[in-house]
Amino acid sequence: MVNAEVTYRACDSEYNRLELGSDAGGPKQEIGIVIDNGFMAQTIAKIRLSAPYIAQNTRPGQFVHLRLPGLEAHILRRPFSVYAADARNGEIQLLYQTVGLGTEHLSTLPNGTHVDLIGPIGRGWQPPRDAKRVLLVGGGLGVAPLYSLASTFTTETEVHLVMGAQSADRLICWKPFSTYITEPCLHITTDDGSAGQHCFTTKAVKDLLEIGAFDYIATCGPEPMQKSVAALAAEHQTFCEVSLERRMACGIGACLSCVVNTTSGLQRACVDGPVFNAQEVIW
Amino acid sequence: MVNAEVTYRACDSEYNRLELGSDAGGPKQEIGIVIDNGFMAQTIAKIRLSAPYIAQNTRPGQFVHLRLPGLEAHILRRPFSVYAADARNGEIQLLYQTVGLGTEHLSTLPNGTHVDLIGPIGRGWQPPRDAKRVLLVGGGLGVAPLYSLASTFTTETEVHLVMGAQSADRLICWKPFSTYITEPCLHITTDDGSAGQHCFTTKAVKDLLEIGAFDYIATCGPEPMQKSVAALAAEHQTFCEVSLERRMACGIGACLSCVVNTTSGLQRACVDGPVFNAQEVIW
Amino acid sequence: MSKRGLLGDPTGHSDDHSLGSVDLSVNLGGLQMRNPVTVASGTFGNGKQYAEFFSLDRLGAITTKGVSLEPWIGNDNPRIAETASGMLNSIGLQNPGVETFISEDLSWLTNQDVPVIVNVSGHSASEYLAVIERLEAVETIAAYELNISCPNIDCGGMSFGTDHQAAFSVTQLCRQKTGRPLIVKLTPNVTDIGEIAKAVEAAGANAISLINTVLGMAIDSRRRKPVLARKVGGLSGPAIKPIALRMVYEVHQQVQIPLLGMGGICSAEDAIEFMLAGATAVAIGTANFTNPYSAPAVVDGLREYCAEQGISRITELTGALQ
Amino acid sequence: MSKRGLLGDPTGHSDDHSLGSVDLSVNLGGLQMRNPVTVASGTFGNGKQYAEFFSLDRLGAITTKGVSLEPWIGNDNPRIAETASGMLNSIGLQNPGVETFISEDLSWLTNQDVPVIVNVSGHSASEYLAVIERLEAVETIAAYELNISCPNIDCGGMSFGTDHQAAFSVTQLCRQKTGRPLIVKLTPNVTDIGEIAKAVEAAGANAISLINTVLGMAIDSRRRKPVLARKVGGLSGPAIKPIALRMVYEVHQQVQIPLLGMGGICSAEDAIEFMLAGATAVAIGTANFTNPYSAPAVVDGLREYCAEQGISRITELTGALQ
Ligand SMILES: Cc1cc2nc3c(=O)[nH]c(=O)nc-3n(C[C@H](O)[C@H](O)[C@H](O)COP(=O)(O)OP(=O)(O)OC[C@H]3O[C@@H](n4cnc5c(N)ncnc54)[C@H](O)[C@@H]3O)c2cc1C
Ligand SMILES: Cc1cc2nc3c(=O)[nH]c(=O)nc-3n(C[C@H](O)[C@H](O)[C@H](O)COP(=O)(O)OP(=O)(O)OC[C@H]3O[C@@H](n4cnc5c(N)ncnc54)[C@H](O)[C@@H]3O)c2cc1C
Ligand SMILES: Cc1cc2nc3c(=O)[nH]c(=O)nc-3n(C[C@H](O)[C@H](O)[C@H](O)COP(=O)(O)O)c2cc1C
Ligand SMILES: Cc1cc2nc3c(=O)[nH]c(=O)nc-3n(C[C@H](O)[C@H](O)[C@H](O)COP(=O)(O)O)c2cc1C
Ligand code: FES
Ligand code: FES
Repeated sequence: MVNAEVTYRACDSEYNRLELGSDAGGPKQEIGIVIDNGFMAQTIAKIRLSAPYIAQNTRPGQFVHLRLPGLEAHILRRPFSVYAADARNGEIQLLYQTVGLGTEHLSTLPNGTHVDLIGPIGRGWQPPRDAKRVLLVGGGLGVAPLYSLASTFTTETEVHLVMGAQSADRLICWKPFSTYITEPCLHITTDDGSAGQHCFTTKAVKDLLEIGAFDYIATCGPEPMQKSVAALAAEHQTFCEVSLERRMACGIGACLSCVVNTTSGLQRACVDGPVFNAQEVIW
Repeated sequence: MVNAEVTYRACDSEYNRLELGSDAGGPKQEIGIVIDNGFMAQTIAKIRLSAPYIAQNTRPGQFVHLRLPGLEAHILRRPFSVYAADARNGEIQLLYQTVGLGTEHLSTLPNGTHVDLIGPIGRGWQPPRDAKRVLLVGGGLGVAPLYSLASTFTTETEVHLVMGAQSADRLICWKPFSTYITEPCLHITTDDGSAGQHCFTTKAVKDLLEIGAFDYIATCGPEPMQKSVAALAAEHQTFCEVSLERRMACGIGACLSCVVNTTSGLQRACVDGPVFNAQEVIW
Repeated sequence: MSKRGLLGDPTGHSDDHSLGSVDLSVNLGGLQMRNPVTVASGTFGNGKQYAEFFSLDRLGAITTKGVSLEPWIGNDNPRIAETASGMLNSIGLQNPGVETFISEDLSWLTNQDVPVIVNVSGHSASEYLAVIERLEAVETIAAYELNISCPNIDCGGMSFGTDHQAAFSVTQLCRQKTGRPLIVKLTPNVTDIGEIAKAVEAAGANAISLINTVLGMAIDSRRRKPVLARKVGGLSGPAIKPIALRMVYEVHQQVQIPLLGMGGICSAEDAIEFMLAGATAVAIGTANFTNPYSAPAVVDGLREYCAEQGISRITELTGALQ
Repeated sequence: MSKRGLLGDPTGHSDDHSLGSVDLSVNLGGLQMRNPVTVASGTFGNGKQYAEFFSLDRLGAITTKGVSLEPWIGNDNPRIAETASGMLNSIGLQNPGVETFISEDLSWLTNQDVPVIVNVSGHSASEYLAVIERLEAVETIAAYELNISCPNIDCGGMSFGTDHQAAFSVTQLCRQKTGRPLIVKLTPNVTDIGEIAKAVEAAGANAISLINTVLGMAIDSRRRKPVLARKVGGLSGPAIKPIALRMVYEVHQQVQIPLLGMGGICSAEDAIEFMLAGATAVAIGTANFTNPYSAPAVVDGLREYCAEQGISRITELTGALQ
């Protein structure tokens, strides 16, 4: 594991106490309290929770396993990447898309609701410590775990973000990213051309890779997209990490419901991932 | 069926549009809205709901079949007697005891919650139209369906109420009854003597029956108590009605889960009851 | 569950004309239904109670509660228990016997402009036969559903459904008595449902109903007693949907005759899952208790799903699992 | 579920001294347990993961995930699906094989001051035997649980558990190899669980585990596909509790050996229901996923229940249904 020592940007209030890849506190059960919850776009919402332990121990790329309060017949927890964590005020934020009954119910939780969380879980992003030029590629909600990753780079690193969605109304707000990423490094694509470039994210990635070399690529989003990005990275001999989604029961490495086929055998997305070295994944 | 024509007391704001035993509107599904909900005693709570159709059509002794909102794994409705119904403002009241998860959850519902009701259901009380002296006997929550019954008698009828509980802190508030029942006709008993007479309700009933004759006895509460009251009534050749509780699935007469053994065969507590002629019940 | 049902105001048909072009009709082994939705035997009384909530002609068929030759008094109380996402029942096929059934229930039901499937019970093969013989005299019956799967009576019932030879012979005997569509209802409480299904198909059944309830039990830990007077009962409701879907899927691969799927169906999505697994029609059971409008809401939802997904004939869905 | 578990702060044992006098220990066919609570195979990894949440010595025993002779890769993804009050899994007994299991998992686990029940799988009787032979060389194993009931592998597994003769012979062969307590785990997917139970008892099993998962299926109505890659899987969780209770109750009446009850247990009340039905000990499975503190919370709850009800030895509860 690369143990990156990073000096933080002045403006970076989040993750200021966290170290990439360090052995911060492991997963614990924590009852979070909803501070704020609401839609940002068509089917995309953000929930802010007070959860001090998780806020203080989360590394970028990790996730929480959330029990849906008040849905007693839904016995499984739901995994969500930690979008942002503020160690000082003990808050975390999750970005989520309403795709089913669980996430729809999540979007109705009023402030003050107690939410049973387990976190932080998983192997986070492991960018090389000396990366000078990095590329983050997020499709749809896949940008969620990239925001906190973006925050960890120093000003010496040139951070690019390709951010895609089906259409403008499903695009995650890119504004928060501008804290860490300068305008020309922000590349927006939509499948229907309603915002940014009219193409898939992979096309934008391809173009960027052809223009200049990167030391690191991190991607999250639909698996076919991640696979294509991984292939492009391989083509350009660039170290690339992917963040894979699997249906998860336990979320802590016990049940083997979430396995990913890798060159070193079956790995568990929850604890051996969700971030994997792209070249080790057997798609 | 006795079709009682009653003239109502001046002070009777509830049930003023209802006729005992008349063919008022049958059961419908109605979404009630919680107006007020809270504990009155140890484990006894009262919920007030806006439900105009049910409020206008309920006859004393009928019940509603309530779907527990937000308890998705609890698929069965819960039956509750209508304690009071105000046809004019479209409100009903239920008295309930927290005995299990469903009723405990019910006690947490905030004002404004939508509650799926089916009602009014069942055969209500059928007192003889010319009853001069009637005795109501309620054990525990069994007083719930007796309040609206009490309200239907004219001032020409002498209405007695025997009201029992295990202890003072489980006693339903008798104050509302004083609108319809004068103090000397109110007989309170507790099993432990912490309020009223230190005896079971049946003892009080026995004493009353020995002192003077009644034209009608209506009882609700634990089944052994109802059985004893029925036996005393039979001894004194008094017309007696009981209100029986059974586990109910459909609540509308379709599933046969709630049967009561009677001299005319198996009857459904939900639609053939819950009020039965005591002499017809095979205990 | 359609919003309409939840708001307690599901008046009349879904009259959205953009949905008009979807053909919902199905043929269940000779029984022509205007849509694939019926109700599960024993959960709908004989229709009268639910007719207070909606017009029964909105459904594809009505299935009556089980009827036997003589009156049956059923089991002692308590007869039901709630379980997680389900319920147990041990009604025990209480019914007034075939004569009273014909004179009281059937005569009303056959005026409702909806095909009637009569669910038939017996303690012995000869009782099943006697009921069918008697019912043959009634013109208005659309089909029979042979219940060889009730877990709630001591002899008969389930014992026919757990042995493929017994299932074969009772089906064959009934087959010889009637030209009407004969649906045989199977129990899930078996090691190999396919074996039983093939037996009743070979015996001449026109369709198979799947599933009856799953044997279960509930215990009151405080009182240290079984909740049901009969101790064990039949589990139904959403909890058993995965079991039912698996059996429909498995049987669909092993027989040619159409299937009537049931077990925990609450919504149109549930119904579609059963059709994809191989059901031609579906029955709504326990969901009626939770929401009396469940069955017509499923019909409306099926129409919407088909319109949305560009399906012109709902029969396309049967077995269309990818 | 104890409040403590819900609040994520269940530190250490319940140290209320008024509860101290309750004797929670049980003997499961020769396996001495300090309390009747173990975990269900496959739901608890090999303990390490949950040891981050609580000390494993709070439980009566730990049951490992299924181990086979060679490494098994299990089934394709998706391997799980959520259902109403339950879940389906088709993990397919993925495991690294008995050698790696011994060197990696077992060596850690046997230092946790808790008896270890090793769950054994095989495709054939000789594979079961080979695993047991290898495990006999390891001193720290407290008991074996023979899984003849997994619905998630094609040959072997469940096929032994659905046929009483096969169940008898595999049990007998294993019995001849070991003097350790031998628990045989049965599948609920059978017509007559009592018949299988009697067969394994006759073959020398010291105890019986009931139940493994119920065969089920989930379908995605939009994508028109099964949710699981393997299409069918095993249903577990609260949904199946009534089925499990019924089987424990039935088997308890037919065999003399003790039972390890499981299927949907989430709380101490659930555990007591299983004991009343006839279980000597219980296992917590799917509930671990919902709440990682489920198992110790059940232990605490059992202690409280006994104290409340004036029960001095928990063994009094076994089969104490009225
Ligand atoms: C490590 C990880 C991080 C994630 N981060 C985010 C995030 O930041 N924002 C976000 O919106 N979503 C995220 N997801 C996906 C999210 O977990 C699902 O969208 C959510 O569980 C859907 O729940 P539901 O009840 O609405 O859907 P349903 O379809 O009703 O869920 C049914 C079951 O399927 C599982 N499931 C459904 N979709 C997915 C999925 N895509 N991945 C894994 N399991 C799924 C559910 O957990 C549940 O067990 C993440 C998934 C993983 C594995
Ligand atoms: C006609 C009728 C009128 C009633 N009126 C009232 C009333 O006015 N106030 C009041 O407090 N209670 C009343 N009850 C009892 C009330 O329905 C139960 O207390 C309630 O259903 C318990 O639900 P639970 O989820 O808290 O308990 P649980 O024990 O968890 O319920 C489990 C199941 O058992 C059923 N059940 C439990 N107790 C009873 C019972 N005593 N009678 C029938 N079914 C039961 C539930 O409906 C449910 O299906 C009435 C019952 C009937 C049949
Ligand atoms: C209260 C009740 C009574 C039932 N009575 C019968 C019956 O008389 N005949 C029959 O074949 N099935 C009977 N069943 C089984 C149902 O028809 C159906 O097969 C089963 O409940 C599964 O469907 P569900 O989960 O939608 O309820 C009954 C079920 C319930 C819940
Ligand atoms: C994810 C998962 C994996 C399982 N793996 C095994 C296994 O390896 N061996 C086994 O005998 N049972 C296995 N089971 C079955 C459980 O041990 C248990 O019998 C079943 O889940 C019922 O209990 P529950 O409802 O409490 O989960 C597994 C169950 C689940 C949910
Ligand atoms: S979710 Fe259980 S091992 Fe990953
Ligand atoms: S509750 Fe269904 S008939 Fe009475």
